[in-house]
Amino acid sequence: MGVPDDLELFEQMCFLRHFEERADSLYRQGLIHGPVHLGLGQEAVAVGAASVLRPGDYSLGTYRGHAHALARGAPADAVLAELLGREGGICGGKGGSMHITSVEHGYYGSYAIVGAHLPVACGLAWAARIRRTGQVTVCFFGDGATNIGAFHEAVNLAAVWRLPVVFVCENNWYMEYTPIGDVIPVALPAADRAAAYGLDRIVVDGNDVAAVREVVGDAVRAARDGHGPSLVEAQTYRLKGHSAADGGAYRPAEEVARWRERDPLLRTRATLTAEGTAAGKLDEIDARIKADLAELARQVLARPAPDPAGAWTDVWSDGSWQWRN
Amino acid sequence: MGVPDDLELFEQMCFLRHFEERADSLYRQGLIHGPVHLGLGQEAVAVGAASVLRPGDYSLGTYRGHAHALARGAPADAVLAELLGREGGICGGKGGSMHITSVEHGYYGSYAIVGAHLPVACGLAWAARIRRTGQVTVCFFGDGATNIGAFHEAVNLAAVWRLPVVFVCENNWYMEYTPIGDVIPVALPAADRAAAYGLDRIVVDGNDVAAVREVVGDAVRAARDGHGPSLVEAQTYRLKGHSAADGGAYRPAEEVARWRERDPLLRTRATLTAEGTAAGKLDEIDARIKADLAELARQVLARPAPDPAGAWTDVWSDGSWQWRN
Amino acid sequence: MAELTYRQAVAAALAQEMARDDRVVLLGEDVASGGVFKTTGGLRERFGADRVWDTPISEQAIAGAAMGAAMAGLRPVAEIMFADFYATCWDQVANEIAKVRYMTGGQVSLPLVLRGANGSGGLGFGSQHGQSVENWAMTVPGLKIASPAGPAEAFGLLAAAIRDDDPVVVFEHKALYGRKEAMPDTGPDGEHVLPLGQARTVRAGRDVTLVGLSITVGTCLAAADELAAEGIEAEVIDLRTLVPLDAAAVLSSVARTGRLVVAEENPGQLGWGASIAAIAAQEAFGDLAAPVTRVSGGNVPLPVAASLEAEVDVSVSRIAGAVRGVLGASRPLSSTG
Amino acid sequence: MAELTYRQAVAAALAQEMARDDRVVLLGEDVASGGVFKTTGGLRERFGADRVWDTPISEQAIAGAAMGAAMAGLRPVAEIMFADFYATCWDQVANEIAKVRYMTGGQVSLPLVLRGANGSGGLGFGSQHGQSVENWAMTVPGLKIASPAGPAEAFGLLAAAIRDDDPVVVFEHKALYGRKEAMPDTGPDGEHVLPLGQARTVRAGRDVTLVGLSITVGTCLAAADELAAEGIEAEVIDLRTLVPLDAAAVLSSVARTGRLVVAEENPGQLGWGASIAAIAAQEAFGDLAAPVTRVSGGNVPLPVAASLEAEVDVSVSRIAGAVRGVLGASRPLSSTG
Ligand SMILES: Cc1ncc(C[n+]2csc(CCOP(=O)(O)OP(=O)(O)O)c2C)c(N)n1
Ligand SMILES: Cc1ncc(C[n+]2csc(CCOP(=O)(O)OP(=O)(O)O)c2C)c(N)n1
Ligand SMILES: [Mg+2]
Ligand SMILES: [Mg+2]
Repeated sequence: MGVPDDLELFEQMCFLRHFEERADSLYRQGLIHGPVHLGLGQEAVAVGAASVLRPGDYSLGTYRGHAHALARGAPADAVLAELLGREGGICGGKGGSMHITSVEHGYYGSYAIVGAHLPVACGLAWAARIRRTGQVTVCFFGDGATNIGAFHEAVNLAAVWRLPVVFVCENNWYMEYTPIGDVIPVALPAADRAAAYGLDRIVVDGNDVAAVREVVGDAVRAARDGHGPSLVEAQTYRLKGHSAADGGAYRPAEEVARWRERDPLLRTRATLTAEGTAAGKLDEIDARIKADLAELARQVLARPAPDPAGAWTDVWSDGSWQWRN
Repeated sequence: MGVPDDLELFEQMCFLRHFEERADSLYRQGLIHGPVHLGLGQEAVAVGAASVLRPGDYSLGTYRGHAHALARGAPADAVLAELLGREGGICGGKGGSMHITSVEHGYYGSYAIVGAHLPVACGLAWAARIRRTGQVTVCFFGDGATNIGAFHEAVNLAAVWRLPVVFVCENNWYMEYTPIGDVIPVALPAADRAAAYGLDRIVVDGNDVAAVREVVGDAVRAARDGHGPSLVEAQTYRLKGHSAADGGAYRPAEEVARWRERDPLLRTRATLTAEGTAAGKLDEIDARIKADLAELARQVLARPAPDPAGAWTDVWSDGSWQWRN
Repeated sequence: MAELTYRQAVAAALAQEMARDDRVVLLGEDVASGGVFKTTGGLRERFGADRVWDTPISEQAIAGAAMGAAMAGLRPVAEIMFADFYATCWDQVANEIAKVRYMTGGQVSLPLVLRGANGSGGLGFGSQHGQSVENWAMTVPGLKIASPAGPAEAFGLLAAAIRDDDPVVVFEHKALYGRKEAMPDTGPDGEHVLPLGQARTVRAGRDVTLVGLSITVGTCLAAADELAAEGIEAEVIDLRTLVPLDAAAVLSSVARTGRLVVAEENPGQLGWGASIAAIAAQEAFGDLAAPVTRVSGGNVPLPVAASLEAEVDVSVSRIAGAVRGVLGASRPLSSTG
Repeated sequence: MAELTYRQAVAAALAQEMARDDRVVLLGEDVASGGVFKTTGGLRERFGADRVWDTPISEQAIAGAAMGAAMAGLRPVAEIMFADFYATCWDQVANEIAKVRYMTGGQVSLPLVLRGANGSGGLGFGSQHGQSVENWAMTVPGLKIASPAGPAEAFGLLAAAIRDDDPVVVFEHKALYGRKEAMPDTGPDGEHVLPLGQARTVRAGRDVTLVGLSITVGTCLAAADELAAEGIEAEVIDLRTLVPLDAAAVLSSVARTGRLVVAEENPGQLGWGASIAAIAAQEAFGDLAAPVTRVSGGNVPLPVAASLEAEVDVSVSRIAGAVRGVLGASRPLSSTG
């Protein structure tokens, strides 16, 4: 299996973009029950990182995890059904937008409590190390997560045990409404902490999908080859608010404008056209994906809600929920 | 109030040494209910740091905290009564060896859960900062504590809020039975993490009381002057096991022997005699303190056990324990 | 006083207490800009940066800083955004804050408040943002626990919590933040403050005692309305605080009605309702004419899809059904009291 | 099988399961050198460094690593040295481990065990190392909970926990580690393994049902001996596991005795005993001849001095006293069953 080329990466990013734009509009129509956190503008991280993973590798993300699940191959209809509370949701309607998981595709979950999944990533990587399977674990999280204890314990354990795990911090410069610079005592939330765990300082332009592919690719290779963990800081920006309910008004307009210019899709489009791909072809891809997702949304919305009986399954491995006789 | 001179520091260390030797022997006689953790060999850290604090300053320590309480002036009889479960215990028998507190002397407690008191130290320092009182907080903890999440969250918050707090890591090279080098990915548990919080790398010989006085003194002054927190690594060694119940057999004999030569009491004694103090005078001090503590132990042992009714006080501020009518 | 929403009541109580006592300081994530539930809006502007502090995402540091500041004599109010996140600082809450006064033999006081958004209420927040976790707090001696059922309660109980010299955990219900009602003046100088440890009878009735807390008080009232149409008169009690617990109010009601149904949003496996039921089974045994019955949140982690969530949340029909069951299973009262 | 102490039984159960299934791996602080309670002695030497892993002091990382490894198909056993320390990783335990199967719609299994030293038992460990915290775990759906009362139980329940496909928290009692007894063979091939969710009647009696768990089973037995001398025949039930709970065993005993006393070491404010009492008050109401009575650990953080500790710990005399009270307060059975 080869590493995907720029056009494939473009197409994937396009897909994530339109998926999330669609989710945003469904949310605004009141069709999504519960909160939704969009990764619009951060697609290059998910796509670039996923492009260097093999089937069987593990990845994990946050409540802002649609892109990470889809980039590993989670079926869009099942993810959308999960968001919309329809039959066939990827977690049966029990996870919702914040808890997308697709074990079949190696995506071991989106986690809604900041930092909580970094220790879990250690465990997946630990299993791979014990069994010498060569599987690598990639764990995505935000800049704000670098301040919580679980981050520290997990990166430290990974370094002590030399685990095959790559921690990817998506530094989008905000934790909810607060600029990250207000709540860290260093310049860069992840990179400036790496040395505390004996790790290299790695920074990558998170809006440049090719750069992410290369830098995360190196880290994944190192992990696979037994050289232990890495901590990568991918610098990016979310184009919308913290959640779909947030307008993001606390951000200076010039800042948003500056980052709009660095939109990862525009960047890759520019690379591709410079390399000779016709702009029309890219437009076509874009239009096709957009239409496909509109159609998909229609189909999923036509499904019924999950059977209430499903609320009572999956607590225990025998399928039941009973805790007593 | 001047900073104490070397002879005073020697005398204080002698006091801690004999206090803990006495506690060790009482434990061996089965006279102490519950665990006891001795700081034998680490006296220079407690004494050197306390020597630069003012009344009103705050300090906090761990379950290995007898020395830190006594160094601030906590009355030895009340501490001993707490250990022995006799009337007049400094916490009324509700704390025991692991939870010595003497608010009157600015010692805001020994904490038995690793790392838990670092956030609390932030709070004391935060109050001082808000009220601009010039009070400084000094928080002692072990090398092993640098791996727990609370350490990270606390040092980080202190740096972000520029709190007047000095974190003093007593690196005695072991977390219980495990050499610290086995469970950290850097060479020095605290010093190699300081940069992650934008702090200076500060290492001091923790068996040299004068050096501790100087280095912690600088950090305390900086905190008092509004320059924010410091993280100091004081390198030392515990001469006995992790707790009084542990023989410490996991440590190489040569290692123990090497550190015995660096015993802080021997070091200060050497300094003092080199400066002209008669060895006989030092021996006299030593013998007097030893005898005083033997006598104190006899007195405290003669006291009755605390009245059982005391188990039902101090849950709430009105003195009661009732949670319902 | 004016009509306020529950969230405005929280902000107004904070403002009242901050104006009254300059030792009251706030800390938490995003609190300076008003908080994600908009419960701290305007406070930084009004009281200044020394009174309202934004923190990193560091719940242990938040809870610990509150503890340390309280020991030093301030009266901090820490926001833990979602009550589910108490798990990330449970050591500070359960092992330190709850115990330090006792462990030190009374040397320190902790006049602090932890507050945040609790509960499901059908908003789709799921298992990690939608739990009701009063039961976590109730397992730990040394914490007071308030859980307001409406705007006036939210105001008065929070004000009381801030004035109390012990640590109080206030569980605000996220599904109630939008509810509006008029604030009665209850204190001197027109201040609004309620006692901790005093339940409130929100509806009188002779046939059965319904005990609720927070969001289930409203559910109990709606069930009582439904039952009234059938000629069943339910008495509804809002506990307001779990610790201190006004057990006497429950017991005296049960002495009159002979029947008890407890409605709790937390899972029943070990919910606070078990404690109420156990007290009644022990102390009101002679008064009981029917089995003590509990209606609890589903004993599952909370699902998100609306159809599933409705299935497990406490509902009017489940409470009303429980009451009908209790009345059907009743025997004649054994005592004449 | 040989006579083993409780701590040896733990080590032997680990060895039995590690030999049987190479997916079983251990992690925790100091476990490689045998553990501070000497429950993992010799396992690193016997099974190798890939099966027994020392960790830094990082309970969140320990619990999380266990979870991740379990998702990947291993069967990790994590030692959390003192059960009080679950507070430092409560988010991993209560919000992640307990819920992830459900939240993912059953996509993952978590065959993992968390185990550690729980309880007071008069050893002077105080409020941060001596608590009984089964009640913490019982507030959270999705965790199985075992609490062995003796060496044979410690062996058999731990083996069962390791074989179970769901997360199990095993509370070992630190005051029982030194107790010794013979191990019966209960499984095929001479293995020792007990079912989860099956209570054990340790003494039969007609007058009152005493329900205990872990250390209080022995206290109940001692109380039963004392009462027998007065002609009172107490039935003693060891619950063994709180989840799954063998409520049927309790209910059927109460159906015969008409009286229930529950003895729990955790504080009563919201202890597991409340759940048992509430179940009886609801489902055995017609069988009860007397108030359901609970004997709980003092509702205070645990003191250290021996005289204070003895005052708050559950004791034989408090249990026996409760039984006498229950018998005194009894009315004739209302049913003929
Ligand atoms: C432990 C915890 N504290 C607080 C929150 C609430 N919260 C959700 S997202 C978020 C900000 C996270 O910022 P960052 O890590 O930078 O990720 P981003 O949202 O920018 O992707 C916060 C505070 C949470 N989910 N978990
Ligand atoms: C959260 C937590 N985990 C584990 C323990 C058990 N424990 C007590 S002391 C200790 C070692 C601490 O080592 P270090 O921080 O170096 O301090 P030292 O004992 O050497 O002074 C451990 C693991 C604890 N008390 N708290
Ligand atoms: Mg961010
Ligand atoms: Mg150490």
